[in-house]
Amino acid sequence: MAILPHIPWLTLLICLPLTGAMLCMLADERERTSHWLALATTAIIFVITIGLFISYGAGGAGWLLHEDAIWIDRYGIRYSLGMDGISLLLVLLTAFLHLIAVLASWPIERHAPRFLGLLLLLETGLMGIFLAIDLVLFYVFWEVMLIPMFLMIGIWGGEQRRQAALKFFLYALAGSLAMLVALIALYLLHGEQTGSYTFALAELMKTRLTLPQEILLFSGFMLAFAIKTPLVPFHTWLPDAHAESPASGAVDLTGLLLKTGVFGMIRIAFPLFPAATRFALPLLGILALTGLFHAAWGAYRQNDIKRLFAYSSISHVGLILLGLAAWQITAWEGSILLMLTNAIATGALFVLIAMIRQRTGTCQIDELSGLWGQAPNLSALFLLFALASLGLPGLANFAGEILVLIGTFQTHPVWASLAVVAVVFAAAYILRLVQGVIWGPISGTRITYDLTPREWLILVPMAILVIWLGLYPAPFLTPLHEPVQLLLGGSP
Amino acid sequence: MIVPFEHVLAMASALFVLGLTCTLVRRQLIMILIGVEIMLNAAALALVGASAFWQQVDGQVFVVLLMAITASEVAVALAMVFYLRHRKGTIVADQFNRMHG
Amino acid sequence: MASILFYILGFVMLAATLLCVTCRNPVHAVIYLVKGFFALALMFYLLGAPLIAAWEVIVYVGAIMVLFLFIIMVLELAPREQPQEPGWQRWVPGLLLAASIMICTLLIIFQDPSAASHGPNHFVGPREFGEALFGKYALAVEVVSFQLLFAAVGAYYLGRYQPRRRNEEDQT
Amino acid sequence: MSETLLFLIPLLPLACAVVNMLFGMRLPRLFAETTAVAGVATSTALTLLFWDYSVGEGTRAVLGTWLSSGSLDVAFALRFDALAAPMTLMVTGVATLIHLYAVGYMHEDQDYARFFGLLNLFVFAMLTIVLADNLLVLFLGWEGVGLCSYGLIGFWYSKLDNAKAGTKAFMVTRVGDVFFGIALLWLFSLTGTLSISEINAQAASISPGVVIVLTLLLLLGACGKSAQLPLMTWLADAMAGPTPVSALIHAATMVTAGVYLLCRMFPLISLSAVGMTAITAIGALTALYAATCALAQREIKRVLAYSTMSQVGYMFMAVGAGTVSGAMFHLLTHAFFKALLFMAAGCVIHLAGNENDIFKMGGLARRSPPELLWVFLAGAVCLAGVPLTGGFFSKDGILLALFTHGDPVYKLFWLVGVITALLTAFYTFRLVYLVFAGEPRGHGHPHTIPMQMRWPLWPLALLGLAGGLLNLPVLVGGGERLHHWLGGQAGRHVTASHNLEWLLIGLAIVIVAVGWAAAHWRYRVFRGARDTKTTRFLLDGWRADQLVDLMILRPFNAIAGFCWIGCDRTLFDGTLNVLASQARASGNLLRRMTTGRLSSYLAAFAWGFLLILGWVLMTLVGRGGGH
Repeated sequence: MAILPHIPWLTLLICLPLTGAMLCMLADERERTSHWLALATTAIIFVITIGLFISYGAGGAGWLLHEDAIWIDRYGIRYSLGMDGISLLLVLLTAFLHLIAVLASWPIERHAPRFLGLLLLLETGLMGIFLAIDLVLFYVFWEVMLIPMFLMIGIWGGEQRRQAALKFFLYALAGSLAMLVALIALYLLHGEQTGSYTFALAELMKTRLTLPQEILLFSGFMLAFAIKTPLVPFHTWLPDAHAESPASGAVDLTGLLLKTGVFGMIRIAFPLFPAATRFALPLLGILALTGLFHAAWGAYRQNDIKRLFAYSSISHVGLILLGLAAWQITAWEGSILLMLTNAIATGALFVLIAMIRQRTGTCQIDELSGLWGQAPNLSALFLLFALASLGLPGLANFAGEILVLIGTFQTHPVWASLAVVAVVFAAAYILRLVQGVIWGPISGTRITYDLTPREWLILVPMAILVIWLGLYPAPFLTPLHEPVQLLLGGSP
Repeated sequence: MIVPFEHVLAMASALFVLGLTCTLVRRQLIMILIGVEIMLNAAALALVGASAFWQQVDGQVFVVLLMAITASEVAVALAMVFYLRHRKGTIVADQFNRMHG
Repeated sequence: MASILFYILGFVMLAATLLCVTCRNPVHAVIYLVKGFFALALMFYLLGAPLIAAWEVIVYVGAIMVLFLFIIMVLELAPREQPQEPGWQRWVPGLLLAASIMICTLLIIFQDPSAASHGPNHFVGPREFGEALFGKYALAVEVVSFQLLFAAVGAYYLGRYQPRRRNEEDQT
Repeated sequence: MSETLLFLIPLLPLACAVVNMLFGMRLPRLFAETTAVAGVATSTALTLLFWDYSVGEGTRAVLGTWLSSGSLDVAFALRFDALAAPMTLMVTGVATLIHLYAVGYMHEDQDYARFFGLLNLFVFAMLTIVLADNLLVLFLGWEGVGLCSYGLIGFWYSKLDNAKAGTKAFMVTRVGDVFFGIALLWLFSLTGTLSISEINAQAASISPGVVIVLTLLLLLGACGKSAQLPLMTWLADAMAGPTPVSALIHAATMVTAGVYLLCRMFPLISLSAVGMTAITAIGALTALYAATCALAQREIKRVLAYSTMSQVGYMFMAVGAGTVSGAMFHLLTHAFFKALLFMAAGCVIHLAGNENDIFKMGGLARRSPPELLWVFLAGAVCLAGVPLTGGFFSKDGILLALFTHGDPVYKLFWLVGVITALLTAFYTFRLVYLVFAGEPRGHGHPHTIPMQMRWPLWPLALLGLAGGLLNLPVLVGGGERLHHWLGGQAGRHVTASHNLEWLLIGLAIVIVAVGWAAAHWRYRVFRGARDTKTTRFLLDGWRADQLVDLMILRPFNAIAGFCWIGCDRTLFDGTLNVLASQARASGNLLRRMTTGRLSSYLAAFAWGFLLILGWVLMTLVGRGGGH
């Protein structure tokens, strides 16, 4: 199956964006070398991930690709990367979204090299998280991911960007510190019991923990992931971070940062602490449901489009977590597919918002009206992606949502029925948005030009992807079968 | 040993306390420095007492070193007082509160 | 005999320091302190540290206290000569202290300094002191010498700017 | 020909829709129009071509897997059987005529590409509902239809209330879809499959209580789409869309999707008597409600909208009474004459200078081309249920089914059905008199009606009038061909003694006569007061909108506000801000401690020294006491 020659692909996936970032930082600001450089790097990475997807798309039990090397031998920390079906999809998503992000941030002039360097650094962090199977390595990339995001929001963001960036950073940091404490506690406990001090995920799973210990450590990890997903009580940083984030930055924030939280749960929190997971699933389910409803209602009253889609992401993540909490194979595959589709749909919408903002200078719903009259193509695509995120059958999110709902209904009928009701509220705020922005008489600033070729280049592939994922998601579901079976089988 | 060691130490501590009160109570920078000097001499007395008590010469060597350090300390301190007197026009300790929080 | 002397000197020193601490005029304070240090020097001598006693008088009183006096004079910290209170009461403390130190010194001198009985049994001569100082503590001496150098440089640096600054202040 | 060609029927309109949407604007107008009409026409031809595939069990065509994960395996599958065939033929046939009509109607509109694209997309979605083999594909069509109606109602988006009407329609239907969704999920968890035939086969194995709830859920889902009682507010406002849209969507096809769903799932829902009575009750109440509202409407299209709602109520009653064939019979005839009426209404509006209000029209009989009056009359006659017309036989069949149903409560529903029939006759002829008779009241200058708008009306008129032949009752020598055609899926075979049938037919004739006379007296002879409180009440559709607004929209807004400002702003952010300010306050406290005065620092040294001294003494005393 491994058509690709024996090159350490995973390390390549991490180091390429890193080198790209460094080179971008050094590029001169005046000519657009940094833009072309960033584009080249992200394009190469995307091609690599497509190659991996083609050759390993059929999925398989265990790690599709595994790389391992000694890092800090003294404490048993190893540089080990592993890719299974789930991380393959997420890596593909990361590469694709970053390519889109670079294209979307083409008009950025102010400190462009620094911006693109940070963007690529963010990609390194994300790739690392999705591939690392050594807990310290995971933690390192978890932190690496924070810094570029913090700077991007803090420097290139909207009006109150500093508060938003600070709030985002402190929230994420608090979470990761809780994770660090739990990580070290686990490391020591494992060391006492087995004598071998190591951070490898596989070994740490073997530690025998009493239930209270397990619950404590589990909550430490879950705090970090719950903040990043974000689960309801910890979600208030996301709307601010979104409202103030720069156009391409928002694509990443929506698309991937949220998914790292969910991925963390799937890869680390659940397998490490099976008993605690079984104990916490109902709570997770209820929180997910409240998040689903709370965010959908909250989104209805928003006036800023970006903030509205922040709430929409929280609502979708609520649905994803509900799927996870159902602990059923269809629900899990639905959640992971929904992660993919939601990232693309909301990402595309954020790019569109940036375009609207460029043309009209505002992204407040009440100041915008009658976009269809002025820019029909832009509005048509906006409508398409809005309907996709609404969960219209035949478009991307529906496939994920219906799988989650069907799977959840098997184990928790009441939850699933409530979730179906919540989907109506999603329709409510999306339609209110669409009506406010697209329909209605032409008013406010005149839009002079419709979509430029560059914008077509960004949006058309995403539109095709959204429709393809809606009608034929099989190629994206097959790699998931074994890993999900493994993750579910291993615990309750 | 002509005097019991405890008495020497008692006297040294009395002297030290006097020096301490002088430093705490007085407002003038100069008097504060004098208080410090008194405390240092109390230490010297204790050292000499110890050296006499344990028949060791090290105590006395320390006193010499103590004096050397005191000398350098006083030099700098008084230079500073001199500088402050000209710079700020006053040497009352409480005037210099620019470093408050 | 020596112990009695020791206690007297101790009392004198404490009295002098007490007066120094409580007195208003810095010059008087320094002078009382000098008396205190004389008493202290004698005590060192009684405790078998003649060299330290000598150093105390030369270095401490001679150099440091003089420096204090110098600074006080230069900065005119001492208050102007107020109208003198009448009579001799002002003289009593100073004289009393000076007299008692004088007596003790004389007693020690005329008590046959080399006599074993009253002198301390462990009398550290300059040879033994020198060997210790430059033997075991040679390094310490070097370090202290550096310290003194830095202090000198520091003092010089701090003292350098006075002239200009003074004129500026006068003008403003 | 292999059955995968069956997929051409729905996919052709889709292809034309995509072509129109992407390249419509760039290509000449004629090309867009021809592709649109050709797409639907060829799928009609194909339906006829494949007609014999639908005999007996019908054929199942599979395109490929859509979703497969774990135990779920859903494929893009079509089932072309006895129930689906006539429905497909009706949908594609009526759609072709309406497309032709639309070419004429939308002649001067510039945004034709989007219109025809959406119209074709609608036909595709409707065909997916009709031909769907499993519930998920049906759900795909179900939402697609909702989307297209949203797009088409709000077609003239520059007027914000058109967009609002579109949003309202989409929202209310989506509420219905929630119930349908829950039923779908439940069915899958019960039967392990989503294919309709297997679900119907395993229907007996499901416990009765669950079947009742499932039937109610499916009923509510159908109500959403067919604008029945709880979720009916959107249909009247949906008239904001262009007339061909109203004709196609809100007369012939979309509103009947709910009925079609119930017919499809008939084996399941027929198991629960409670469910069936509920369906009949909803149908009866809606029919009555809509008929009363239609009495007082001022706009021609709103009258027809409420009349559609009422007739669909009849179809629900038919399904509730157990005759799927009765329901389908009425569905087909209704589709013909209602589409005809809407299109004729479009011509009338054109003639009256884009004037919708019937009280501002009048005396059109003289000014309009003669055949418009006859065509409109043909539709009106069918709607009113004048004897020998299609409408008469289908409605009468339903009333017969209601009357002969075992359960006594159905006699009550029969009575409601009769009253509604009376009201229907009244408001139909009210419409005819106000629009055509009397002297012209409006001042709009008449538009000429293009040929394409007039030509499609005739076939529909014929179909409407001759509709009775489809399922002529035995009494009159008919072969009840539709009932036998549906075979197993036809539901209860309604038989009654001859004199009972004659009695009912007589009653029906009397009703129509009374209705006609009342309308004639009311609008030709008596010039009484027009506007009373009750008419205003009926005009607003029993103030349903205000009720919905009060009961649902306002609390929803309040909850949304609470969630955003209440929870997020004050609760979560509030706690964070409190934490932050506490940190700053304590920081401030410490700041004040550093006074900058030397004495306070020295005092601090002294206290520290004292503490250490005290601690040392403590340990010394402790150790001292120790030994």
